[in-house]
Amino acid sequence: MIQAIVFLPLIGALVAGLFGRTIGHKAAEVLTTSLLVIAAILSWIVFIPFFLGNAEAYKVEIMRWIVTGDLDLRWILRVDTLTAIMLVVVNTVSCLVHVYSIGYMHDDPHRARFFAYLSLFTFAMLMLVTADNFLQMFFGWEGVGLASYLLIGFWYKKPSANAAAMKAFVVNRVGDFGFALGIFGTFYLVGSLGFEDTFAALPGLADATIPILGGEYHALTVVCLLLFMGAMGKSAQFLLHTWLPDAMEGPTPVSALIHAATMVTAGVFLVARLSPMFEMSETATLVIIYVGAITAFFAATVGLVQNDIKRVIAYSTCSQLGYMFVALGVGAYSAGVYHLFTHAFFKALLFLGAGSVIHAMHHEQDMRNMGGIARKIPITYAMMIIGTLALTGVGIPGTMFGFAGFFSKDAIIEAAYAFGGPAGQLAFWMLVIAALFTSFYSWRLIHLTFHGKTRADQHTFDHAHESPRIMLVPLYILAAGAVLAGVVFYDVFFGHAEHVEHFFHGAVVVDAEIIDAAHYVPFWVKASAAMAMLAGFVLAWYFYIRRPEAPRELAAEHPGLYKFLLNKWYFDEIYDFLFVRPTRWVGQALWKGFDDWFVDQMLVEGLGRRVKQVTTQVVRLQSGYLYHYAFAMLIGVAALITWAIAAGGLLG
Amino acid sequence: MILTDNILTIITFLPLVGAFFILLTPGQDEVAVLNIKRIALATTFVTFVFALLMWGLFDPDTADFQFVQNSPWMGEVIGYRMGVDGISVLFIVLTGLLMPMCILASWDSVKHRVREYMVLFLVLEMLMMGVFATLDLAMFYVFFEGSLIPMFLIIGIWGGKRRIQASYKFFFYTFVGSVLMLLAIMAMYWYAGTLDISRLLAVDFPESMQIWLWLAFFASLAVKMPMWPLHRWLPEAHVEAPTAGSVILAAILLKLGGYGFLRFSLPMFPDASLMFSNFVFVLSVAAIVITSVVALVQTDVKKLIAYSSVAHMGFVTMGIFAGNIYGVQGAIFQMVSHGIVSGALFLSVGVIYDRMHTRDISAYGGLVERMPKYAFAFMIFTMANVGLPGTSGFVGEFLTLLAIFQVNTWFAIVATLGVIFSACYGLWLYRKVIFGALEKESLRGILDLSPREMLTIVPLIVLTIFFGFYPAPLLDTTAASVQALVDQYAAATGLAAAGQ
Amino acid sequence: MISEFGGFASLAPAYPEMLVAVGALALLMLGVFAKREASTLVTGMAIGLLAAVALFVAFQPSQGVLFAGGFINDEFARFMKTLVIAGSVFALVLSVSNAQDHGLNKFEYPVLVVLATLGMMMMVSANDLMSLYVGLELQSLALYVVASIKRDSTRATEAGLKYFVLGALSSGMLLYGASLVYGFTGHTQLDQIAAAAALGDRNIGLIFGLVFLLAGIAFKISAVPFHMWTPDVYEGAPTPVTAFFASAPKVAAMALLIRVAFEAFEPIARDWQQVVIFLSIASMVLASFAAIGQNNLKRLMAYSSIGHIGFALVGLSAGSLVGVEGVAIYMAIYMAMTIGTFACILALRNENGYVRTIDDLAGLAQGRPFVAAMLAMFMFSLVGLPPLAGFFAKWYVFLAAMEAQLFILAVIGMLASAVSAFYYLRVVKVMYFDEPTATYPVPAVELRVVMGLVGFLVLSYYFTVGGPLARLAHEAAGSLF
Amino acid sequence: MTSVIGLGHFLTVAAILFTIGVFGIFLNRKNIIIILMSVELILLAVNINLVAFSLHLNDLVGQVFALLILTVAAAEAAIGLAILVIFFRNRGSIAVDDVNTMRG
Amino acid sequence: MTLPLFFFYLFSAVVIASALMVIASRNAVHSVLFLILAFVNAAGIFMLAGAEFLALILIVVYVGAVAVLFLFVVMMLDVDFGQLRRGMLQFMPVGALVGIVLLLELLMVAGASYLVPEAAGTGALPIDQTVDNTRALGLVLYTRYIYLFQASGLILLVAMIGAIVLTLRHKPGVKRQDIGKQVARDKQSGLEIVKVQSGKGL
Repeated sequence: MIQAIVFLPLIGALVAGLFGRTIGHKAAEVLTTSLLVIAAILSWIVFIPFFLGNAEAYKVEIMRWIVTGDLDLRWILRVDTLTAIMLVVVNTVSCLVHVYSIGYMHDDPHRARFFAYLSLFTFAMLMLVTADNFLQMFFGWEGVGLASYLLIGFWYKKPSANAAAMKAFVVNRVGDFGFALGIFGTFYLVGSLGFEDTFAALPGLADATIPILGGEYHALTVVCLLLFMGAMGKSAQFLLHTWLPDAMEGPTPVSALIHAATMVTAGVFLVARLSPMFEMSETATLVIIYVGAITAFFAATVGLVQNDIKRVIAYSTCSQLGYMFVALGVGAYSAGVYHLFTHAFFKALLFLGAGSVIHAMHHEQDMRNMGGIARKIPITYAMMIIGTLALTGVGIPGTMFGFAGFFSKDAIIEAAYAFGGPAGQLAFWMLVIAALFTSFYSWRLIHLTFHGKTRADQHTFDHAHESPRIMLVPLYILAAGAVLAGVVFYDVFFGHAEHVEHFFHGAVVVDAEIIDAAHYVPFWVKASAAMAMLAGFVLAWYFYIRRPEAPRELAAEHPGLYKFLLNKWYFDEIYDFLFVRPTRWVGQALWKGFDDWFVDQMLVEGLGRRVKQVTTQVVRLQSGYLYHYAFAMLIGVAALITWAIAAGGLLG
Repeated sequence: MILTDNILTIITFLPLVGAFFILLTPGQDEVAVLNIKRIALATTFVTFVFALLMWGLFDPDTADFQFVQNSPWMGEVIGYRMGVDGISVLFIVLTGLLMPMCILASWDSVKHRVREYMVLFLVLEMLMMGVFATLDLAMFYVFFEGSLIPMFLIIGIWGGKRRIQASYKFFFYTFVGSVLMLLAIMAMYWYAGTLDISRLLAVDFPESMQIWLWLAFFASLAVKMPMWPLHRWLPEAHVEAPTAGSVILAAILLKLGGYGFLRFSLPMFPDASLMFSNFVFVLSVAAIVITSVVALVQTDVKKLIAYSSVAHMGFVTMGIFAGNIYGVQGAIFQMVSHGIVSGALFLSVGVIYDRMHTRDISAYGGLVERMPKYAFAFMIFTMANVGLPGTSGFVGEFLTLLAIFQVNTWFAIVATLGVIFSACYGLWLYRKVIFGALEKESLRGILDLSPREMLTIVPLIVLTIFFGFYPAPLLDTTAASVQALVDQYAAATGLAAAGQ
Repeated sequence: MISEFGGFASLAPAYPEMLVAVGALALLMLGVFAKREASTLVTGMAIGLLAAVALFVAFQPSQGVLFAGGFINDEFARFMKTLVIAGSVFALVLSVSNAQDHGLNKFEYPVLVVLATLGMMMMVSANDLMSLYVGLELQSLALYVVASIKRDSTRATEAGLKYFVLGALSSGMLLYGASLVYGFTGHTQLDQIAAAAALGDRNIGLIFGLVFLLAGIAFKISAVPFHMWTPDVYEGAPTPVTAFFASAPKVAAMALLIRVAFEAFEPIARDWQQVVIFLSIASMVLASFAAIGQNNLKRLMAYSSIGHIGFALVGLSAGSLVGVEGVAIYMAIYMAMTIGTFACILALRNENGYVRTIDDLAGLAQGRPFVAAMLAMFMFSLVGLPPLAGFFAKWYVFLAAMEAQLFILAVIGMLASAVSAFYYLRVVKVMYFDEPTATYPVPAVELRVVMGLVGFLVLSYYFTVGGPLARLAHEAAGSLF
Repeated sequence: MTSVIGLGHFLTVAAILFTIGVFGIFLNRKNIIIILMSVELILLAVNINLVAFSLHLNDLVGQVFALLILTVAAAEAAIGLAILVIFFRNRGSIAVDDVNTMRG
Repeated sequence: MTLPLFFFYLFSAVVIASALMVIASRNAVHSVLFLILAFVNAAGIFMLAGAEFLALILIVVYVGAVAVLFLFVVMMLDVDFGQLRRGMLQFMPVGALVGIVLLLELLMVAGASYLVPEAAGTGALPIDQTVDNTRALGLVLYTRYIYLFQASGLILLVAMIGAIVLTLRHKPGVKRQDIGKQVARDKQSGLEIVKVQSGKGL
């Protein structure tokens, strides 16, 4: 069964990709989508026993991969609770996105290719989540990167899409650089790359050190940080986040699938999967907390002022991923996974809803050119509202009433508070502020898009229309998820520690202490998120409904801050200045300066010139004059005799 | 059995038979030219079949030399000795594989002096086969150095505008380096009393001698690899050579250097190898980083790929001198994989060069519009070049990096930076050539891959992917020999053998 | 004294020389008394005579010392003589076509070549300073004449004059050296010189004699700095004559040098090794650099021969059996390559005359592919690239140098050979990479045969002659130790 | 037989003659005829050497050698002068300075 | 000073002086004449060394043939020697340096002249005092040295061939005697009878 889940998408991808032209677009769409539907259903079939707590983790070996020396890497599909959760998330969202895309990409001349890419992505993601060793995970890791690259650059004629695709791949590669080193480090320490071998070896490595960059450091800290670097890249965490907003150049379903629900959560998955390892290093977990908190905060600030509907959601994603990492960092792995799980639904919903809006507005993405279309597309509007409610975490604190985001997000905030210490405190406040911002920009999005007077040109506005059913059905399903995913699964993810432990069954570390502590935080902590959410809502209402001119005034009052936020803290510019330009400059210098000038002209051609000079001199000796020749002979004989005397030591 | 006893001789000298028949083919007209091409193709193909057959008969469980022929000849010094072990067998198969593709790639693009062209290629094949098949050190040199002649002519006659400088540069870089190796070979003969490689492997050279021998071999092999900063001949040679020439250069000739390191430097001069390993690492890492950065700013398709070859060879040298089984296995794998991938890349460049007659990156753009099959193939090879898992390019890179990490984390970290740069230049090239809008008028009529081109490229795609997912056939073939090599190295240098 | 003469049969080791001498006289008579058109006939007969003698030498078993120690025939002499005669035969063959152009349509030419060959055979077999001198002079005088035999040509006579004057000077030096050697050892016979030299300490007079003697011989093999005549003479002399100069006399003089060095001066080997190393390095380096500046093919070949002598001397410097073996093989291969190259040059003749400069060869590969292929192969072989014969030549001499631990010499030699590749490649480059400028008609059949034969041997050296030649050279060298 | 005249005397004379011969080549670089005569002087020096050694070694070989040299030198002179004559015919001069149509 | 020594010095002085004049005189004819003088004196030195035959041969062959040949060529070529001597001293310094170095080194040999003691007196061909010099040479020349003798003959032959092939010209307008032709002449070919009509010319 697990083989079917993993390889059905691959089959779909291969058929659609290689023979898409032969079998036609329709067939390609239908084939890939139906295969995904089967896979999704199978995933749930796999998941439910785990949910019910009566399934054991198991592994299926496909074939050998890199086997040499002690290195024994095989293609193995590993199924445990964490995997099962991910299978469900990935396949459900993927299958819905497939369905949705049938409608969304209806007019595109390269649909078959698109579906091939989607399925290929799904396959890679599944390989990632079913990995039994680091390298297979790395395979999936890079595989989703490739698929992401292809999908972002799907509209290859747009230079911006190409640039964004490349940026995504390269920035991810920066993360992978760390990931790869982490793998090497693990192998250095453990001598194996299997997860189980690694975990088994951990106790002996608690005090191990690793020589790196000239010093000896705590081995597991180093390795965990390196691995986390990979996670940062893939999950668009602070410093390596720049690719994610640009990735919105891709078709919207792609954003929903890859850049919201699945791929970007791979980093979270990685840390969760390796939770026993991260548990061994306090430094690493602290770093994760800080990075996560800063990301949550930073992305939320940037999200406040973005005008592109998808970019807002993208920054939101970035921010939410920060939440998840905080959860992981404080040791509440299950909470992180929980948020991952719920986030997948509502964020996919938001993206697909946004897609529906864009579809309705004839591919207009700038919210400044929207407004007041709630009546035109009521279903989409409703769905977006549900998504927003879930994202902002609407719910009643202390009770079991609330949207999906309410449970998972609160769990994280509580866990952060419970973790305590400077890191916990900082994270807690950052997350609360981020929750405020989240609420603000989410409602800002709703207001700008749907409410008020329209700013769209009349033609577009008039022709705005609800999406076809094939696009709406996925929205319904996701909306259901956005509403229910929180409450239904609260117990297994963040209920009683025993339940959680039972559910995960060792797939991730379940720290009962922190879960319990989180459950017993003061009420104001529990309510803080809700308060922040409410405050954000009110602010948004004030700024965009009550006094629509207020934002402009505020921006005019603080132009520096506004520009700073609008330009995303100037990260792109800084990176361009710090890395891109110097690299190109160094490249030019090395090429023209070292290779062409120094090696070629100075050394090689210089040698050639010197040879020519010597030749000229030597040839001049051959003057054609007989007596010169005789001189040469006589001088030669005299020299030889002199040398014979000297060398023979006859005189001394 | 006559076949197994002589199979290496057959593989090595079969191309000469083909060359002989080509010389005998009368006439200069089209029929004759077609016949010449057919003979060349048939010869290389049959050679490949024999190479495959040999691989099939090869026993991967032993580290001994197989299919050995050993007869004294030319006095007592130089003998006729043939044999392969796990380290060399794959290169023979690789050579056999790529030659028919080269012939096919030249089918239409080479229009004048076809007879000479085909003869030179067959001679080249013979020499390359000989390098890997011979077990006599002097004959190794003979084949190694002999390959200069046909390659010099191929670049010089059928090359591009600056072909003469390129051919000269190719020749002199390689020649100057290798003459020192020749002297080292002689010195080894006087010390060991034999040139039989299988016996030399057991000789324990004194350490002071090892240093000189190692340096002399290094002078030759490092140029051939090429290692930074001795790489300057490569971009020019690649750029100017005809497509098939570039393919052979990148896919096989560069591997002679790595093969030499594996065959001689590591096992025969272990102390010196250990002593110089940091030096090699520095150069390798420099190659990986520096040439990658240089590749980033290239404006010529072939030059970019050529620079990337230098970077990839950096992984090979690094892996070899890491001296553990992962490094050596990875290096061999990387060489084979790079043979397939870079060969394929040059074939791909040849495809568009044949159509547009320019290698300027800026002359292209949006090819995917007109050439989807081509775009697909190019994507696969680019990704393999970038080292994406699931392609053969990944396995070698991974193993060599894994190996170097065991030895020295500094080098490992800097070398791993290479994966970032390779992504940069690889994707940049792809974006400029394949993606974008098809704006250039000249490109509007460009045609997608012809069936003949498909015939050359599809097998390489299949192999690239296949070995990416299932490298076992290659790794298993080499395992026993590499294990023996690594054990010997560890024993000689007193290192704990990693990966035991 | 008469009793030393043990009947005609006892002269068996010298039969080849006697045959050549008598044959030369007969050819001379034939030429004088025949009517017109005698030159071709005499040339043909000379070729036949020499070829027969070559076979005779190659297969004659009788060895020994004759004429009161003045003449020796051993394995070494046989090997070298075979080479020398073969060189003369090929040189004569090359002169057949278009003899008119070269002023070689005189019957005296083959006769002089035969006499020069006789002189060379005497050099190879010389076992006494006197017979050495006589052989050398017999050869030299004939060569002086042959060099300027195209007497209406300014260049040829200038070449002859330069050759003669410098040759006479070198003879003077050689004789001065010989007189000192004689005076300080009391003997002129090589083995007795060695015996005497072994008795005393290193004697300054003896060493002076040695140096002068070596200088005289160095002139004949055109080692730097006694090489200055070579480029001019090669350029000025008619091309077939140049081919002759570049082949057989070099071998004979080298044989002479080896014999003198090993038979007479073995006890003071270190002293002559120094000199030989000096000559070797100077020749290799100077020739490599000077040749780069050449555009004239014959001058190029002159520098090439200087350089190759330098390489051959590397083997001699080793002062060992392997070294001598290497030199023997080197000379054989060198001669083959030279003959082949000159055959190619002679094959290229059109209405404007013979090919003179390298530039005249432009695009030859398209007009005359066979000639171009052969010439290219000889060039690669002269570079010393495997698997061609030239590589194996270098292999043996450098092998010897490495055994003798002459590392610096070996490295310099190798680098010089890398530099030398520059000018050989230029010929290939012009032929193959450039566009054709001139057309050449089909060359004469004998030239094609020579090219093909030599080309085949050069190409297939490893598989055909390599083994037997190595064995013969080993035996030849062995007879000196 | 021991001579009253020491070997050194002879050798000194020969050495001086040899040097004069060599020097003559430098001094008369333009005149080939005198260069040829200088070569004859060198040969004379050699002959004096040989005869002196013959005397002091009480060995006839030196004289035989000298005899040979005389013979050969005569032949050599004949050839040399013949070449000189044809050279003169072609060029109308024997100045060595002119002998440089080939160089480099 | 004994008489032989005196004569030795005399001859030596004249030889060296005339050798100097050979290379230094302005006129080539003078040089040849000085060369002859040098040879004659060298013959004297040979006499003193007991090599009478060589001495006489030197005079006969060298003075009688070689030197005359030189003289003949010098006269025949009619060269402007004055012009040839210009710039004569240009290379004096280098020449002098090399010459002096060479001379010093050669004198070192003469000064250090001692024979390998063991070698002395064991020559291949000890001089028999009872046989006069010419006879002694004659005894070995055709027996022991027959090889060299014959080879010398060949050398002379080469010189002859060479001189002829290089210099002999069959100029068209020059009448030569051809004995065979003269003998073969008969009246048919040599005589033509022409009937001459009277009163008319031919």
